[in-house]
Amino acid sequence: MIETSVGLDVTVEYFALFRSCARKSLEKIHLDESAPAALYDALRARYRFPLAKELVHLVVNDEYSPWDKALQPGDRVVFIPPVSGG
Amino acid sequence: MIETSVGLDVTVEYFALFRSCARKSLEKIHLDESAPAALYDALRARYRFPLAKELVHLVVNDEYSPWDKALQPGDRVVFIPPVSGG
Amino acid sequence: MFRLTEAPIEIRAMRDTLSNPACGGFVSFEGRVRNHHQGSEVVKLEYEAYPKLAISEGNRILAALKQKYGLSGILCVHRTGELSVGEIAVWIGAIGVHRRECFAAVSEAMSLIKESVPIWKHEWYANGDDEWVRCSHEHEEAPADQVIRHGRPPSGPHPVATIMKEDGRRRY
Amino acid sequence: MFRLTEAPIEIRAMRDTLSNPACGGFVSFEGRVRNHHQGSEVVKLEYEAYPKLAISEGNRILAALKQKYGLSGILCVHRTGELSVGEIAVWIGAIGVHRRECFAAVSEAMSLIKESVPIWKHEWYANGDDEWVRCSHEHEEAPADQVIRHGRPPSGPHPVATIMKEDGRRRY
Repeated sequence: MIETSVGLDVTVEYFALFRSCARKSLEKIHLDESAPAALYDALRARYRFPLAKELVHLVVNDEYSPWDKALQPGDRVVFIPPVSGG
Repeated sequence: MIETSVGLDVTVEYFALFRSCARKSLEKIHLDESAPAALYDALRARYRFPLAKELVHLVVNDEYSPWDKALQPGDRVVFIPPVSGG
Repeated sequence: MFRLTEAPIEIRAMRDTLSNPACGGFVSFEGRVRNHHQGSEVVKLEYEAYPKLAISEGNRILAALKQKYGLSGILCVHRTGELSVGEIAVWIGAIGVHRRECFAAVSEAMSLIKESVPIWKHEWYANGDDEWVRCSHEHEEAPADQVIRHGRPPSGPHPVATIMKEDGRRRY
Repeated sequence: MFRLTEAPIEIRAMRDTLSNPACGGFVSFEGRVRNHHQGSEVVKLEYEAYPKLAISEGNRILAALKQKYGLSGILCVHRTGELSVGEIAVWIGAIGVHRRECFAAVSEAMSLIKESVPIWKHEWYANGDDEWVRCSHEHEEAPADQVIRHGRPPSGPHPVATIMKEDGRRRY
């Protein structure tokens, strides 16, 4: 067998508004590129997230991360909508 | 009978430091003049109050009063040492 | 709104008094008896109040703060008599729609009560000394807002705060 | 120091955790569920958390404040799951030698937790609508001190506070 994919697999977890939109808490996703922004844009289009990327924070493996971070295979990714605790 | 006194009688109540110095909570005092400052000076000398008048507040009939208020017969007078609640 | 009590302060009862389903914010302060005062071990402590004036002065302060900060409620209870280390000497709570106003009101209430409500602390120390404590142990604090001191004697602003500043914690 | 709980918050247990005979000052804040949100009657309310990040971010905030204000202790508990009107959604308490530091720390803790701890409020209204609440109802507040935001993403300061300022309480 020949592996033609040059992409990577990550796990995406959804909370709050994004969980409501995606109607799931977690899924594995195969990416063709490692940019988190591309992943967000794809999910935003798929699930109609009502938030521009500028309003959202990126968390990778339970830590806040900059948007220019390259995702690695096996990463757990969470997009954080505006919080409202308290 | 001829009343020779031109003074007035007041009640003085003592709290906290002043009660400790005077070793009493209350006494009636006959005054020759109506100035509260004169009363304080007399009590300070008698009971060795360790506080100058400038550190003390005057209360007459349960209300803070200015030191230039003239005392009236029957007034209840309290001198207030610096407070330390809380 | 301002009370004196010889019995231990029951927090739950105080909190329950300040309850309003329209108010999201509740702030409380407890002043607890410490085991030391300027390096001396405290073995006994009593608070003495001039009850009638303490209540009227305390109520004046709380009413002014309630109005100033648009609170739904503000309450203060101060102990009198003998207290043990760790016991609550004073409790202040406020509820309101906005939490910042609650914080400001409770903080300011404590400052003003320490300044002008006729309550005195008498401490006994391990070395046998005792003293009528002259002022708060937090004498480094800035004076509270002057604006609500309208109940003061007509001869001018109440000088207690100024005296505390200058003298710190002198003992008699 | 930062905890999440699905059970009602027990004030007494929290208070008992913050006890130190050397500390005279104790300040606490309770955020209570209100019966309305921008004029709409709230009939149901849930908080959802991202537990692992909420706890690490909450602990980072509290540890920084404890150091900044020289506190003896600071503690925060936040509810998750469904809550009723009047219940405590969040409790923060601090003890220290000086009360001003306690007031400042608790107030700042609440601001920072509202800004950056991943917890979300979901409200259902009497008219049948529901929303993931976008930000605190106290959007008029000044931003909290920037100095302790060192745990933020390396791309720059956490923009949540700024977004809240600009957008107020938009619904999705």
